[in-house]
Amino acid sequence: MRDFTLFIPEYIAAGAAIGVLALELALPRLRRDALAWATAAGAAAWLIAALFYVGDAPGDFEGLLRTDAFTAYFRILAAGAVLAVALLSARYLRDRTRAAGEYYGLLLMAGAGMTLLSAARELLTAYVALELLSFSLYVLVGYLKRDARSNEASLKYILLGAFSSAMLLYGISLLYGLTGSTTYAGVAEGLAARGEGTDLAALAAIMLIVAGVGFKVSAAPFHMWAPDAYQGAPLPVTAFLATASKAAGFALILRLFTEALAVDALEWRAAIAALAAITMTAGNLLAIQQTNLKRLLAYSSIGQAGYMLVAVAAIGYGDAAAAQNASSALLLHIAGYTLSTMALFAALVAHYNRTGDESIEGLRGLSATQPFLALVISASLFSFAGLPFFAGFATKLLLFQAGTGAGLLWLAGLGAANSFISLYYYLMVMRRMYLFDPPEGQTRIRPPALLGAMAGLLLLGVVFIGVYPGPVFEATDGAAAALFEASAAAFARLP
Amino acid sequence: MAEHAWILAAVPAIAFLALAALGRRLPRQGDFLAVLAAASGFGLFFAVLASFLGRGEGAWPVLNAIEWTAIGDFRLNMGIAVDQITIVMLAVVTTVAFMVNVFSVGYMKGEPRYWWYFAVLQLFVASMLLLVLADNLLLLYVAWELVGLSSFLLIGHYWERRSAVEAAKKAFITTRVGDVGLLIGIILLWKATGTFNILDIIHAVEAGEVGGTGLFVSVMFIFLGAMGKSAQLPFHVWLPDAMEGPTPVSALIHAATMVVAGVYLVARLLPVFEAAGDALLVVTAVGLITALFSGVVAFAQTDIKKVLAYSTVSQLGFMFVALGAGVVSAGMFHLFTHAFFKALLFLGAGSVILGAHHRQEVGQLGGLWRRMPVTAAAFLVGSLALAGLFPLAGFWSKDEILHAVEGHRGALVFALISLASIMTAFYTTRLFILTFLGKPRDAEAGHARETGASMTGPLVFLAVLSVFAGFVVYGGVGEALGFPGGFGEFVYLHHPETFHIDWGLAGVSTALFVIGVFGAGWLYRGGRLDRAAALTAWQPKLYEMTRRKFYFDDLYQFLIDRVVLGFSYVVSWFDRFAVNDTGVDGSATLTGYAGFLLKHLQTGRVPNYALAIAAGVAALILVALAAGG
Amino acid sequence: MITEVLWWIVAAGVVGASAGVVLSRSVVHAAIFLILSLAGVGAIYLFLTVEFIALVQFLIYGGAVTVLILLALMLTRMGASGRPEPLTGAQAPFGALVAAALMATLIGVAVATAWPGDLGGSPTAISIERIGAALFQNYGAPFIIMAALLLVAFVGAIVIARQEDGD
Amino acid sequence: MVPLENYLVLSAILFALGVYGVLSRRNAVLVLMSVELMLNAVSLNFVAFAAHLDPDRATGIVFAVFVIAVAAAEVGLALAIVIRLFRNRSSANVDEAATLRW
Repeated sequence: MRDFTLFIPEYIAAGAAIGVLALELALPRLRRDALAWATAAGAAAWLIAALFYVGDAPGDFEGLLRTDAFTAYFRILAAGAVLAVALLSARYLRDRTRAAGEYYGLLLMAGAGMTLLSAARELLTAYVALELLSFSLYVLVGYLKRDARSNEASLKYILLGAFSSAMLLYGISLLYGLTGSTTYAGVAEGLAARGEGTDLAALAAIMLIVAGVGFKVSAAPFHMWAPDAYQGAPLPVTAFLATASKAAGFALILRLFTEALAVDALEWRAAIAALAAITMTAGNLLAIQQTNLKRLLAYSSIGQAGYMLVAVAAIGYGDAAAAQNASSALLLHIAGYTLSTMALFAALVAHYNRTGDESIEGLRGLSATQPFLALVISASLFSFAGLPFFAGFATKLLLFQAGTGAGLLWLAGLGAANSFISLYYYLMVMRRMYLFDPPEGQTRIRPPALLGAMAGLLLLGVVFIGVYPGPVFEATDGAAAALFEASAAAFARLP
Repeated sequence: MAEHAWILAAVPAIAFLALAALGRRLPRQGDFLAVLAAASGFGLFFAVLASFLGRGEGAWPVLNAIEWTAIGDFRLNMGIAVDQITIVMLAVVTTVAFMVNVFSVGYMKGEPRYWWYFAVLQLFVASMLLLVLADNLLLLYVAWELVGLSSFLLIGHYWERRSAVEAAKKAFITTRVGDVGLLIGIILLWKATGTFNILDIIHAVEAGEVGGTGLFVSVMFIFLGAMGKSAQLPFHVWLPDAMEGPTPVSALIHAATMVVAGVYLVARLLPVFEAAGDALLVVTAVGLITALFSGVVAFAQTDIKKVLAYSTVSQLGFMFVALGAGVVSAGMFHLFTHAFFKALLFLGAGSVILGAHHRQEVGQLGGLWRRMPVTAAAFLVGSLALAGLFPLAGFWSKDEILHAVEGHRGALVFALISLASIMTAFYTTRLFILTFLGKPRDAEAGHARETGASMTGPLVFLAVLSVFAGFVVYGGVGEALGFPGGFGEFVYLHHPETFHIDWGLAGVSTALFVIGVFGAGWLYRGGRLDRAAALTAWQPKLYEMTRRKFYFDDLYQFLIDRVVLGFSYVVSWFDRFAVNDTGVDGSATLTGYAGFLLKHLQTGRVPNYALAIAAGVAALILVALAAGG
Repeated sequence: MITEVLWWIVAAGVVGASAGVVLSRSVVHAAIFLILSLAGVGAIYLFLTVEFIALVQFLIYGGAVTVLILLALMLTRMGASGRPEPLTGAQAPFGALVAAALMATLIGVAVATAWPGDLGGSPTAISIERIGAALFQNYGAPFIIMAALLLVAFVGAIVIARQEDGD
Repeated sequence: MVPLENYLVLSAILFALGVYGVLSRRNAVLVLMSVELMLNAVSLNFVAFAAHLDPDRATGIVFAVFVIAVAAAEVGLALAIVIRLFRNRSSANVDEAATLRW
């Protein structure tokens, strides 16, 4: 069916993107933060349109794209992330660049790419959507073009991104050769029906694909671009990289691995489990050594990716019910992680706008000068560490529970130990804020209204999920159910 | 009321929020709010108790739970369970919390961040009550972490002092090591039984659904958590350092409540421990070693609070020994009485410290008997109760422990725990003599003054409890109070035990008391130090070893140093903190070093990164070939 | 027969030219080798009787990409200090090792796999109409996304490369 | 008559040469060229599979068209970034652009 109405929210996003571009061209004297409001309005319209699609019967576009609860989940996530990042960027960008229309346009495009990626059920479509997201990010990361570090980050990101997407494509081509199809369902069918003497090819294909998507979610050893890109990128873009871009990677992984590759779970599950272990350990160990806050958060987010991969491994080890459970837990964790990260960045951007200091040392005495920001930062970090009452506790619990259900007890244990390590460096950051005196002459000041309100709202969300994850869990469970409805055929073929 | 016992935790939680939000701006920085909350908690406890007792034995435990999350096959209820053990804990926590709040009004007067101190104190009380009320291990774990967090905040209250910060960090991290074990244990138990609910787990275990090595392993992980929180060897290092916190905090957290959380946990899960092979033997062994070890170390401590800290560690060991013998009533009874007299002793120490103008080395005190009569009298009662004088509270509970050990663990353990009992009497007497008798050894101590009513009041109240609390062991006393009988008929595992005094055992117990007291009395007669000095001179090495806590901190240090041997610059930098920053920092450094090594892989060069990607693909294919092949 | 011989010649040329791209010591030579390699692959497509792709290859690569690369070379050579710098880094031996391992694996995959449905015979021609239909109908969605992608790349390239005051 | 395997082996060699180039070259433009080699190998794979295995043939060819188009766009964007790098540092060597590390 060619039902073009399925993606009206994304038309809105793309339309808003072009509108913002045109707006700057038409009114070059416009205040640059006006563009941020326009973008936020566009993202809000997108978000509202997305909400209208919640609860609709699954739609299908030519077997290439599917809109269901899973898509809706990521669509809301994308729209929300774009909205948040646009607001984060308003003052940041006004202070630093002269032209901003392209920035906001690309931000919206990246969000649209993310939604399409989560809807894709065909390799070509998924690949193009992935590149739409990546291209936008390459530019966004390097947007502060006279900042040599932003430029360097962008260069590293695009070169390594192109390299890894070549790997991914080679894997896809082998998969196509093996199965004669590029739709997920067709691939699954072909893999299930394949004859003798094809195992090596299937294995190589899948591992190349794992490398490609592993790059996207910054799984070690494909993670090395991430700290550099996070550090060099403009701060709001770092927030986007850490949340939406990572979530998009997992959207791709979930659809791909539950539907197309589920039949070959035996081939990839051990590799994913190993990746998860390496990723979480490397991320957390390296984070200890950091002095730059963005870099520390980059490594911390790598650690988070490791936790999330536990659920992916669990999909490979479980039956359909356990796999659905694991997917649901993963989606829930992504939601909690996204909220915590956004809250954290709202506070950091407010701090950075004032001081321009992105070192951990620069946070010293924040509890005395901006106690609310210090509180938000601490709460977000506690959420990352998985302390009770914050989102991270409930979501990580369910995540590891999925792992233990699938016989990956060692991995869940490693995850718990890693959370312990992570607490150490989070406490180091908090120590700077609470136990050190602020630099000379700094007194207590009010946080900026917009960012403060944003941080407060997001923080409420973090605590809500931490205390009462039920409603969100219900939503993610619906999304996971939709995912497995689509892949029921694939799982029915499991040996 | 009993099914709404969660209100007990809600009251201090609300007080915490109110104080944290407004405390700074309230008159008197809101201390009345804290006292009010604590007093109403204390009052509400009796309402809960009456309601609980009114239902009669058949209706126990009282349960109340709501569905928290129920999606698919994953169902999670949150709620409270009130049974006899919970009631005992509630009694201890609400009473001591009340006393400590009142005491703190006087003690903390004029200290920095007065309101914040009270706020965190309420947070602690709320989490501790939540911990004992929780009907499932998950909620328990949450409360467990919160308790740790508030303890961290309170120990580090004087964060201008580096030592306080270090102590807070040490406590937090040491207990977190145990907490990770606890979490793993909880997950393992959940894996095996499919539920977090404590009663359901116990039923599953009793029905034989789980068992064998798996159960033993998960129980050991859980015990790891208990050891961390209850400062059992080798995790004990944090508790003496935690004395950096304000003294009332030590009374509440590091004597009466938080540190017994481990005991509570084991008592709560005792049926599971029983079913898990030799788990109880491990509990006994750990408790016994801890009791003996810290009893010896307490001999040579010169800081009044550190003596009490090691004494606490030792008494916690006693409780574990009783639990290890499988007698939950003895363990819980000692927990109950110990809470009162140890809180009394700590508050008394606080009173001494304040009265004697922040002198807390026994070498600088002495002769306070005259200058601080109320404090001295209360302290004497507490000391005698701790040492086990008939018929004070400590006598009865220690007697119960001896009885339990004699019945279930045999002669050797009995002999050793008796030895530990003598040590208790010994170091308690020594502490009392050096602090209160003889002549002041320091000008400030000479000018000591009795403290105000808000401080002596709680001392007197706790002294009364320390005298009489032990009598609930008698059936008649219990019935008169509305219980089904004495302590043993109220808190028990398999069947109620009526208490009959065993005169032989009581004799032994009294003999132990006498030996200890007279030993110390002879050595420090009249508060003089000459004989003790002679003893020290006779065996200086032995003394030094005891004083240095058997080099435990140093041992950690040494091990860590060996592990990181070869990284000599780390070691040399590290050596300076030999005693202060112990194994805790060491393991952190080790992890940090791993990160340091790894970070140099992150060269910043694109070709290196690309190599990692390509090599990663090759390795993945190999791994998959090996695993799937 | 003659086809096979021709194929082998072209294939050898492609491999040689590609090796030239990664081994040559001059950037300009590398670019010329790349053009040769791309053209060679285009010729290989002719053996597969897919003239359309060959055309796309010649047009896009042979034209646009190569011109872009040459342009970039000119731009980046301007500020060179005069003395020639080595184009290959110290990591080359490790790179060779890993690349060789990958090559061995991939060749193993190519040779050892019993590709399902291998027609065995020579491939038959495919009409441009069919490709067009597939492109615009079956794969309409990615085509539209591709349009957005090109817009993004276009806008991005402009915004990054554009000269501003102060550059 | 050239069998499928020949094309695949050729593609594998091209791909590996590209990988080698990315791993060993210092100049950003040369790294990009190497990536082009890899992408070419991918297109070759797709077309060869399409011609030999897929009765419908269209999928692989369409995929190859898209790969070529994406590659072209990627080169354009990456070159813009390289030019910017060159303006900032007067060098297009990727191993010298290493201020972000550790």
